[in-house]
Amino acid sequence: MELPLLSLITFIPLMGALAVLCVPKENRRVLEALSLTAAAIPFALTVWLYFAFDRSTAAMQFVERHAWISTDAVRIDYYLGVDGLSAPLVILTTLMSLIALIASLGIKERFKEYCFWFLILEVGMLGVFESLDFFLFYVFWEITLVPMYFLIGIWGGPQKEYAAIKFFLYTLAGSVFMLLGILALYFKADPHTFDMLQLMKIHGSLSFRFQVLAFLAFYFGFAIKVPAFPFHTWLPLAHVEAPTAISVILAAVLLKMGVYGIMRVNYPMLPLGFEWFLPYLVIIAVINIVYGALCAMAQNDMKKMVAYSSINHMGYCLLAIAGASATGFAGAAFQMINHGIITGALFLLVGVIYDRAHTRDIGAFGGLAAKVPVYAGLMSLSCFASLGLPGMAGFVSEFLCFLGAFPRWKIYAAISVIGIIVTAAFFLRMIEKVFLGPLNNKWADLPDMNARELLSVVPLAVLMIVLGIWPRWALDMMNTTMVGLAGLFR
Amino acid sequence: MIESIAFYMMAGVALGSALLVVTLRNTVHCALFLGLSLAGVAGVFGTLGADFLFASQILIYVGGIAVLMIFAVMLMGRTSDLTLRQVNQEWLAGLLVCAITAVGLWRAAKACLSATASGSPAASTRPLGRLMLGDYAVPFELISLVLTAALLGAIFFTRREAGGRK
Amino acid sequence: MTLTLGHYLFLGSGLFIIGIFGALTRRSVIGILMSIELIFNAANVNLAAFNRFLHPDGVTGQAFALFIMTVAAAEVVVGLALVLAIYRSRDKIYMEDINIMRG
Amino acid sequence: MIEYVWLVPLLPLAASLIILFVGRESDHSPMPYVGIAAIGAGLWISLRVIFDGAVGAAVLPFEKDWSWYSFAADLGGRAFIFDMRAGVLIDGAAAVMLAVVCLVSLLVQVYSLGYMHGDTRFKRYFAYISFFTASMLGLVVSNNLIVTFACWELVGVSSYLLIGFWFEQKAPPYAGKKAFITTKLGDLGFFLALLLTFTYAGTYNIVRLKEAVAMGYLPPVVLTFIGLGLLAGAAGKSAQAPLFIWLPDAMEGPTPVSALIHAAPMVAAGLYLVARVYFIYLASPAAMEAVAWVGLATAFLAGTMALVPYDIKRVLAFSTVSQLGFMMCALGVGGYTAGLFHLTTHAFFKALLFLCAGSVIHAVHTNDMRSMGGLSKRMPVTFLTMAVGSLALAGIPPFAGFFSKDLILEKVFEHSHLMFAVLVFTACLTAFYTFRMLFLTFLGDGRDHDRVAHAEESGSVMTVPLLILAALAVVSGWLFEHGHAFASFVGNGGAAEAAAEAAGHGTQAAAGHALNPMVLAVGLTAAAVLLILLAYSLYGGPDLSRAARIKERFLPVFNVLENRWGFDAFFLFLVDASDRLAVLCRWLDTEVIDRIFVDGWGLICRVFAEISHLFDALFVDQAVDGCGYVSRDVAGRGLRSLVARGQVQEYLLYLAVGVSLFAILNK
Repeated sequence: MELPLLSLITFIPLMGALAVLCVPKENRRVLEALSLTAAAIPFALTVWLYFAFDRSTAAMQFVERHAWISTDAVRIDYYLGVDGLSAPLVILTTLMSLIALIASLGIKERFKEYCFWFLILEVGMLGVFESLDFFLFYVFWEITLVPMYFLIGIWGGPQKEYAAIKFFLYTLAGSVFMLLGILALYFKADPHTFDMLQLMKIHGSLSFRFQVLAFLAFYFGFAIKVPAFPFHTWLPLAHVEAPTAISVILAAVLLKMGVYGIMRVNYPMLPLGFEWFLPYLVIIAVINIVYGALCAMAQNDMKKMVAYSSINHMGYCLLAIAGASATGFAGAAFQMINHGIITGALFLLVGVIYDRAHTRDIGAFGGLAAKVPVYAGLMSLSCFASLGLPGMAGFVSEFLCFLGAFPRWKIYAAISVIGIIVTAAFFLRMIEKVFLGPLNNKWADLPDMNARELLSVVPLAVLMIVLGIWPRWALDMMNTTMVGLAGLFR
Repeated sequence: MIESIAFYMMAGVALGSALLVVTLRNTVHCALFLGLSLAGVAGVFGTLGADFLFASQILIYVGGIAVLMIFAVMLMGRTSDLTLRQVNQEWLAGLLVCAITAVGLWRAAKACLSATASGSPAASTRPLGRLMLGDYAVPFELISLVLTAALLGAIFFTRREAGGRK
Repeated sequence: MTLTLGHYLFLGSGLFIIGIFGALTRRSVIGILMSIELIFNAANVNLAAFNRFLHPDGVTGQAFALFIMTVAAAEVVVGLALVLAIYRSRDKIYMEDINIMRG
Repeated sequence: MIEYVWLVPLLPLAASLIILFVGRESDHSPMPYVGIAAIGAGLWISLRVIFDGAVGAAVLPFEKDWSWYSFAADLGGRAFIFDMRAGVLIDGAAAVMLAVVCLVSLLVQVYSLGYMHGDTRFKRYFAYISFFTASMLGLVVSNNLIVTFACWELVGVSSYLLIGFWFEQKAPPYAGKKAFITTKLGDLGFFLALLLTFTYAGTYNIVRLKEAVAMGYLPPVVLTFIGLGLLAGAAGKSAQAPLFIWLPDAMEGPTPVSALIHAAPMVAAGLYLVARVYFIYLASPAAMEAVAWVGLATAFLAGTMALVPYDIKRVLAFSTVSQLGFMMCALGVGGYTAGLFHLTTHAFFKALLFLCAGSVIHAVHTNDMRSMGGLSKRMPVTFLTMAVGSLALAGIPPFAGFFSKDLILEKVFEHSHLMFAVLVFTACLTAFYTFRMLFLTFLGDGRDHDRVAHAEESGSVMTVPLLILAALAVVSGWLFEHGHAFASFVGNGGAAEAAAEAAGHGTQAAAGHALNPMVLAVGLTAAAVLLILLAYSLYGGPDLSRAARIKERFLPVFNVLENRWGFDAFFLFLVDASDRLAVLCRWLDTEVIDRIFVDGWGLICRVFAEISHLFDALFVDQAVDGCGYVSRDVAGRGLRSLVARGQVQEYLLYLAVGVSLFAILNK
């Protein structure tokens, strides 16, 4: 019997969460060890997955399928599998969860509950990327919501309740529409099925009208998650209020669920609707890119700035998808990974300075590079990666995104490059104001990063560079799938 | 024939001492008669050919539960108990209800007076063992869990109180 | 006069009625516990009898009886522990004094 | 040896990592020698490559590449996995460029040992320099436009780091940022050109691309756009109009860095790029023309701006920009060889001038020429070498600048007389402002006695590089010019010019219109000498009052020049405008979009909530209340006192009654 790798990856955090519940909250050491283990084992397994992954096929791999709810009326399967689109995201999820958990070890209040919710969140995220049954997909999708609500609402900043409820309601509204779409597809399929792979094959029998409506329903659900303009306003708030590690997860993984959904559901299942929506999608993408970058430039709060830069970066993904080409899909998929790594690191770093200085106001600092050289170096590195410096991961994917969109949308792509320069401008301005210039004496005894913080950031920094110099290691996983995806309707 | 005689004897013992259990004033005596009644039931099991049940009944009920009862009574016993009434005010209502129930049960049991046993009872210990560790393995394990839990619970209850008094 | 299922059922019913009567009328908690044991035994007698008369080939009824014995043992243990606890904390063993469930 | 040419960029890269991560910061750190050794090895390899190429032991162009990564691509309606290959492509121009970059970088590093001595981040400085050199060399050797672009940007980053090296002050970080963003602005054009290239040609390999262009796969419009995009990139990096604004500010960096950035490596990158993809411009006359005009405008504007500043490094900076304009213009009129030739010679004498200026600054601790004067006695070596450099820059024979500038002007004359006139004028300006600088610094009286009196000649670690560069500035022009060795080595130069003519360039190059080289040479030299004398009369003596009077008379002109023709103001306006736009966006986001899409949702929900609340209150709730009333007041009160007395046995009794009913009622 083959090892149920995906199930293990998904449910070991769940077991960890249950185990955490059984540990008295005074035993902090045990809690830390337990939750770290529960996050580390899935990561180790995904490393195995990475090596065991067959790069030459576009089909689903590591498939597990068991009847779950099976009556005469409905059949819902426990159906997991990954391909070149989702496998990298699964790896990203376990990696970022582990790193975010390391970064959360500094949490002082209610650590036990924190670990519990965090691990549950990881289960949900992994499930979303792995499930091939719509019902299961939806269940996991919703599972991510609740822990996030508590994690923001309990461990967040001053406006945490407002941010948490806004996040929750907004995304819940989106997922309600998604549910509508799922049910619509379910009833259109003959025989009725939740099997996503099966549903990809029925688009020939779907009318244009239906596809457009279903597309909008799904798009609504996913766009809020992406977040695509104009549904993005929950993001800066949630990021700013969330604790550091949760911002990391939010940016690195949760946003990817939206893009993943569009690539997994909207495009293959509703091609006519997709085609119809492309002109609007590209405009939204351009707005995301340019407008997001401009908004970021006007921010004084570092975290908010990074949050808006996320909007800008997810705009590249949307632009690439709007290109509807193999390069575009590869670019979007790779951009998701890179954005996860880079923005994750940025949020971690912002958290580091906030822990020390208790402010994130860009104007409040100055000349820190002399005081905290390691921190300044890592921050600058991440900023450069984020603004798409060649030699670092962000460039390769950004370039692929543009390259994918360019043949179809030349003018829009040309407008979008404005986003690149604005991004460079605000990151450099931040670096200048915070790290360079005369030292602000207020921070004369700011300590540099400690071992735990380094442990969480340095792996990401290494990844940024490695994936920038040798993108083969990531792209090879995706290529075949993307070629298959682009070839679906040719 | 011998079976019948044995049955009537044992049934008599069981019913008689059971009656005493619920009517006697001295609780210690009640507990003793409970043991007797349970032993009677054990005998009835014997007449049914259920030898393992017979043994278990003796071991668990007579040897365990009844003795436990006696201990409990002695732990809590008060001298005044012997003079106090052991039956509450609602005994009349209870009697009435019991009578009605008895009539119902009588009617039900009467219908079965024609069902006789076929053949002689086979030895039941071996199949019982197989059943317990075969088809019923999981319930068997579960019941042992229940026992353990009960044991822990009992210790917990009594110990907490002991700690509280100090 | 051969023994029939009915005989055993009469015995079981008798024990049951006595047990119910005891449970309804005894004032002390221990008395009630004893009565409950009687009820259990009534059930066991019935099970064993059904086994013997209706399914002489199997031993399922006996198995159930065994389970009941075990559960009864657990019940007695917990019950007595509770009684002991109440007795220690409130010095009461009579039912009419224990009325924390009053609505 | 040429098979190992890929080592040339990798050695400094490795060196920079080693320097950055090994050892501690200290004045006596041995780490700089790692960088010097690496670049020395690189220089050796590149010289061997030139030698091998010259004697025919190696075949140029040499190409070698490796599979780098692959990505899903779709061309011609078919999706497939595209194999991105990266490697080296060495032709004559690349070989020369390699040697120039290595040489200048090596000398600058040696010089920096003295100049940066005692700096708190001594070691890190060398790491940055090595990194800069590595990316520059990568740009030179790469055969793949993506790698070129990557190295291009890395050059930008390392110059950002180097310009802002003394980040404790306010100005350097600002200058670094300005340099980065301005060049990045040009890079957007490069970026778009890359997108166009792949979309139409399906390759980034320069050789394949050349084939594709030759086969006519790319429509002319696309070629023009690609050419313009690359030109924009080149204009950013090579400080061409209108993106040259970053260069004067970039003088905030340590002076050896200025030499490195402005002399050969960085600013040459743009020209090198244009030369590298010259076939695109040859195929697109419009783009070619744009190159020429951008170069011309740059040469003129920067040449005029160099007349007024008192900061010694700024004069050099503007002069660099102006010279780059010359080269760009040369490329634009089809003077491939001329442009590259001037690039090479200029690299030597401009590096020399910067290092000399550094030596002066090191001695007097100021950039302001008004505080200098009369340094020739105190710093003879520096004075002499700087004079050599100035003569070369002014184009006096037999110094290097003469030959290369001459060649450019000949080419331009063939193309357009107007351009020629402007360039000649600018060349004369060059002679004037160069010697203005030289005289202000070294002749006359020491105007700031404290500084001048304490000035001392720099140590040998700094003067030896000066002497080497001075020697090169003397001989390089003659050496390369001799027997057209440079032209034949750069190789495709001749072919390129022939192609340029075939493509309709040099429209006025009909035989009769060619300029007599002797006339040009003599005329130019005479004009230059005349202007040098003028400069001497104004700035050479102790009395500067005449210069001041002239300034007063032409004050508006001076103001325009000092304000750099308003380019800075224009870009500051752009920055300001984008800032305002950003603030507007922020306001829009928090006050409008957030309101509409969040509070709007809220409002809709509230309305529905009110309606359903009304329904609820009127109907549903009343029904529930009714039930509650019945159960509480009618049944509850009465029954509770009767039955719920907390007596468990009573409850049991009720239960038993129920059971008995079942028992008795069954049939």
